Amino acid sequence: MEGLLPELEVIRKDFPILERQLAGGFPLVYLDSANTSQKPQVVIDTMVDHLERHNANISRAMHQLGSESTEAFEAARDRVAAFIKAPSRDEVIFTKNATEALNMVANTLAWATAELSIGEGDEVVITEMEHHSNIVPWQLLTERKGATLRWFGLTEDGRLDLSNIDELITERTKVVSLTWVSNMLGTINPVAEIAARAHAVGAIVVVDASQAAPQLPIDVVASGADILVFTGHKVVGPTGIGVLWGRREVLESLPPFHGGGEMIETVKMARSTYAGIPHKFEAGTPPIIEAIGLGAAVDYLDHIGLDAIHAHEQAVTGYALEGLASVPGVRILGPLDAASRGGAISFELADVHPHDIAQVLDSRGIAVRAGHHCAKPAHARFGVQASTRMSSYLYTTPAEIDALVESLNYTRSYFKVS
Amino acid sequence: MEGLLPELEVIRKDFPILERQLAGGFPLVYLDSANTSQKPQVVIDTMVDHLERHNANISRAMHQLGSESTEAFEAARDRVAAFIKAPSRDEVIFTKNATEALNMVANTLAWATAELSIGEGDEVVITEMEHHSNIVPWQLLTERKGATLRWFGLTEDGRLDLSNIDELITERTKVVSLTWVSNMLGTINPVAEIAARAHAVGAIVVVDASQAAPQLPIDVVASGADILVFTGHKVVGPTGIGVLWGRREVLESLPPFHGGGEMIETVKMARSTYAGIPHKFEAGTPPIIEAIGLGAAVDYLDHIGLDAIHAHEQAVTGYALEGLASVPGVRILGPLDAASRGGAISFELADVHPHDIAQVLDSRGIAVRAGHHCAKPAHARFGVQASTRMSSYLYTTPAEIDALVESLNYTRSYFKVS
Amino acid sequence: MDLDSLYQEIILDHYKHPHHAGLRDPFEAEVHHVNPTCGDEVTLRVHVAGDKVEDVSYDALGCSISQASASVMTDLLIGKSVEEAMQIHQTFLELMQGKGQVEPDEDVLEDGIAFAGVAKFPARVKCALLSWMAWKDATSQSLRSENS
Amino acid sequence: MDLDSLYQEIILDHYKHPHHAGLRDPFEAEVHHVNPTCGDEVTLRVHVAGDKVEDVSYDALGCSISQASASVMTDLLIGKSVEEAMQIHQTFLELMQGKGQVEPDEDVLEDGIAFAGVAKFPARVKCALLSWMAWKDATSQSLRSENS
Ligand SMILES: Cc1ncc(COP(=O)(O)O)c(C=O)c1O
Ligand SMILES: Cc1ncc(COP(=O)(O)O)c(C=O)c1O
Repeated sequence: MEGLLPELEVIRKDFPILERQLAGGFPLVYLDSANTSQKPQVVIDTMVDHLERHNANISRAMHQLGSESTEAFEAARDRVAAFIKAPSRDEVIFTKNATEALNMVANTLAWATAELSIGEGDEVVITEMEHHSNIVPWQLLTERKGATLRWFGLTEDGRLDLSNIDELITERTKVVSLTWVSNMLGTINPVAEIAARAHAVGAIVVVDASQAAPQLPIDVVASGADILVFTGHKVVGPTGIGVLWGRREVLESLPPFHGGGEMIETVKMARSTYAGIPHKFEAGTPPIIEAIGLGAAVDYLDHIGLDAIHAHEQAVTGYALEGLASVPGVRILGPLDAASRGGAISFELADVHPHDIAQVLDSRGIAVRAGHHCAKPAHARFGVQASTRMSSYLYTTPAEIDALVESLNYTRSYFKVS
Repeated sequence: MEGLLPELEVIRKDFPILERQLAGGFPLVYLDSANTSQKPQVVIDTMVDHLERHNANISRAMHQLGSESTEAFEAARDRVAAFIKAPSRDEVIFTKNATEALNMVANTLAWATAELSIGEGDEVVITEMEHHSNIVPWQLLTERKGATLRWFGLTEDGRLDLSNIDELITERTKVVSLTWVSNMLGTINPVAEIAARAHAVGAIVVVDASQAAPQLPIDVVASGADILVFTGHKVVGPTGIGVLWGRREVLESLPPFHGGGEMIETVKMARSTYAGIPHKFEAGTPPIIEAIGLGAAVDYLDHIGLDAIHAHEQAVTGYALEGLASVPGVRILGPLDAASRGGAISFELADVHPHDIAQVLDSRGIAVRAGHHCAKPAHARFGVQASTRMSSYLYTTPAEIDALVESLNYTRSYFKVS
Repeated sequence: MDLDSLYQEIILDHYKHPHHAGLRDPFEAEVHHVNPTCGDEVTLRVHVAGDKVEDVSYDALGCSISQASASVMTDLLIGKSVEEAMQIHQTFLELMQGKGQVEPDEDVLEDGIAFAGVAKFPARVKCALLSWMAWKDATSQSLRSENS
Repeated sequence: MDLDSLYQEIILDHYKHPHHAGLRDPFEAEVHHVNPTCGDEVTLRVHVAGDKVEDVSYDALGCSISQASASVMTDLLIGKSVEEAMQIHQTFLELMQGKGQVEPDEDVLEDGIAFAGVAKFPARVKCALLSWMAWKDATSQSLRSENS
């Protein structure tokens, strides 16, 4: 099959969990990577080595372990900066996950003054295909500040409906926040194009790259984003770590987020002054081991090459779309051509509920997700309450897709669907 | 020496980093545990096992790995609940660290309504010995809401000056937030007593147990706290994880913190409803591996016993206080009797700057902290700009204290102090 | 993974042909419960007269387990005294939370014993309990409003 | 850890007997810089006349490295043209950021070459640079206000 990673079997050996046998002796077929990715040995080993030999708190510690820890942590920042082509390492802020990063933006905007302040008459624009983590923070912000939340609708085939963009993005718009790749529909959105429209009216653009970062080469400047976020555990890194990149001018005009150690310049009881970026936004002991693990993770991906990973994802996705279409009663939600989508495919199977599908698949070792995938509004848009989602990644083989398709047919017969 | 852990040599074997050789062939003498603690093998192994065999996202995943991951994560919540004697596991919320936990309280109070709302005329009371992470969030809150920040001063010997408690804690007081054990002075504060006074005027009490949790048996109810926080990396757990415990009624009356996946009941584009505690405060993919590591960490501590650990710390601290007193020119900041303090000892050495002390100690393998230890106001109170801090933990031996004392004498001669 | 122990014939029958489905009048309380993790929903009404569960009606969206559970529940509870119904609720709860170690009592649970297998699938226990929790909530509300 | 390469005699001399210490008039700009991680502080004033660094005066709180560095800096910069001073600043910066790989030029840095050893101690580089950064900041401010 064209586009597959040439060394696929070697790559699979990097992921210890892929050797896992599940109940009934079934080998693991992990098709839930949009939920969280598996971790290569090098990421695990890097974290263990740090814990066993170099562990210390950073910045503040002057001793040898402290220097080693600080250097490893800051080297991770350099690696992440390179991964997303950030113009400056200082623009890379470590967060807990993508959710915290998005909330950091919404929360600091709530207290921002001058240019960035948001109030009555101002509008925030999102889309109907956002993950809850890119909806709820904006609901909270607009509710609390008396501003208005608006959103792009979706077309029948699961793309953004841009037909009313002139009505949506106006001089009232202060923020446009949208996902680069949908975690439910798979759709890849034209972020640069929308960003240009937003910038024309003076709005800032927040891009949720949680599903893009694992799959597409990212160039933050070319993306048009003012702020771009992603989460570590979906890019073969650990949990507990996410990234917020922001243009220096935007980050410098936002007030601090959390107050505490490391984000200060000086503290008196009556008032404090704050450090420059990135530290201003990294209060407290950061996720040190996690950042170091993330550094190893993005290095791993860069080493294989995001172009090659993207090609692999497209090949597997194309093959899966074909395979799913061969199962009677399957309806795919989202674009049908692999070229314009990421590797998450949500679908319905007539007369079987997604939980029941997932359960039968699980009994055969196949891990998929069933439910609303934290995208209830997008499900509501298509009149479905829940769906089944398979999501591949760089370790996924065509044989695993075959197993999925075969098991979906088995599911139909198990539930006696005619 | 009385009070030392009987199996000290066995315990030290649990910590791989203690075998580390530093530059010049010196063995590591780690006296920076108040900054971050070292990790036993069992914590590291638990995390690795999860990453290599069970990794999956939680709650949302219906497959076997998902169930294993969810069970391990929720079991960690049970362990933490037992560790602090929480009346209900639902009252235990996982955060990124203590700093995030404290900011979560200050931030949700900023948007709270009814009883808990804070505005002009209201007061928040802290103390002059707080870590910056328990100062800056309250400065931000009171500034933003037009409320007033007040604080307890300190006595000459480094205790809270409670002489004006009646003036400080009044019917205007909405929140009293204080540290249980000072990270700089070592002082153990009478939290239950102060909590009783705060409750008498209807204020809520926030206890920063970041330095208490590693050293003292904790019973959240007996502590008198309404909210109590601590950080994972100081209790032999990983970075990237902290704990906020809150009384159910308080947590239920606070608005949600971050918006996103897992904290919702249902989401529509126009508005959302939220899940019950603890999920309401855990938006997004939580630090899964980190929570699981923390579970193993508190189990490890519980297995040794917090009473035994506390006795060990007191024995080592007493020995260290004596040893330090024997070095000419040493001035200890904080209480001088081991019984009323934790295991962090900050001191000055006449005519040598703390950085230079730390540097000489480091050249002999001894890791201490030099600077303001994120407690600038407490330093200012004692007229010092920086100090040197040694902090012991359950793996610290009297021989390590001897090495410190000897090296301080060497430092004096190196800098030709007469 | 013994699928058949989960998907007993009784369960699949109730799923395909649910009893007492639909929302009916009269009722004293109506609740809407959601399983936040998967999105399963149930709207449920109770009609309590004196001490008796006169009717339980519902509109459920969800998987076979959650739908069959609602159906079985209405069979069990309608016509019982509130006290008996609460007792049955408790027995079902214990079965579900028993991790597969609790022996179901057919005299009390009737078709409900088919859910014994569900207790071995932790991720599905919430599905089986959704409508039962909704019923308890609605019944408490109806009793509270009666007493006030 | 070669302590002696860090704590050269020259450094300890400047530490014990700092040159040009104290805050003096006249000055065009005063800045206060802090090393947030350790708390070292310096208040620094510059007096620039025409193109010349007429005076640099300071009040510094901090370790031997940071204090000695301020002392050495004033020796090097006072009396130079702003352009020359900036050039020296750049040379010192390169030495400090060179991780111990840069060979110091005694003709340019004079006593400053004693800091070559500091470059091998990443945690101490900030100490050595504190007053230099403050000087650059203050000088830029004075030039800006002159041009406006
Ligand atoms: C008393 C006290 N409070 C709060 C903190 C903050 O903990 P963290 O940096 O893990 O958020 C610390 C440690 O740094 C501390 O010692
Ligand atoms: C598009 C998108 N945005 C945001 C998130 C939230 O990521 P996290 O849960 O790691 O914060 C996810 C994944 O869950 C996602 O797929």
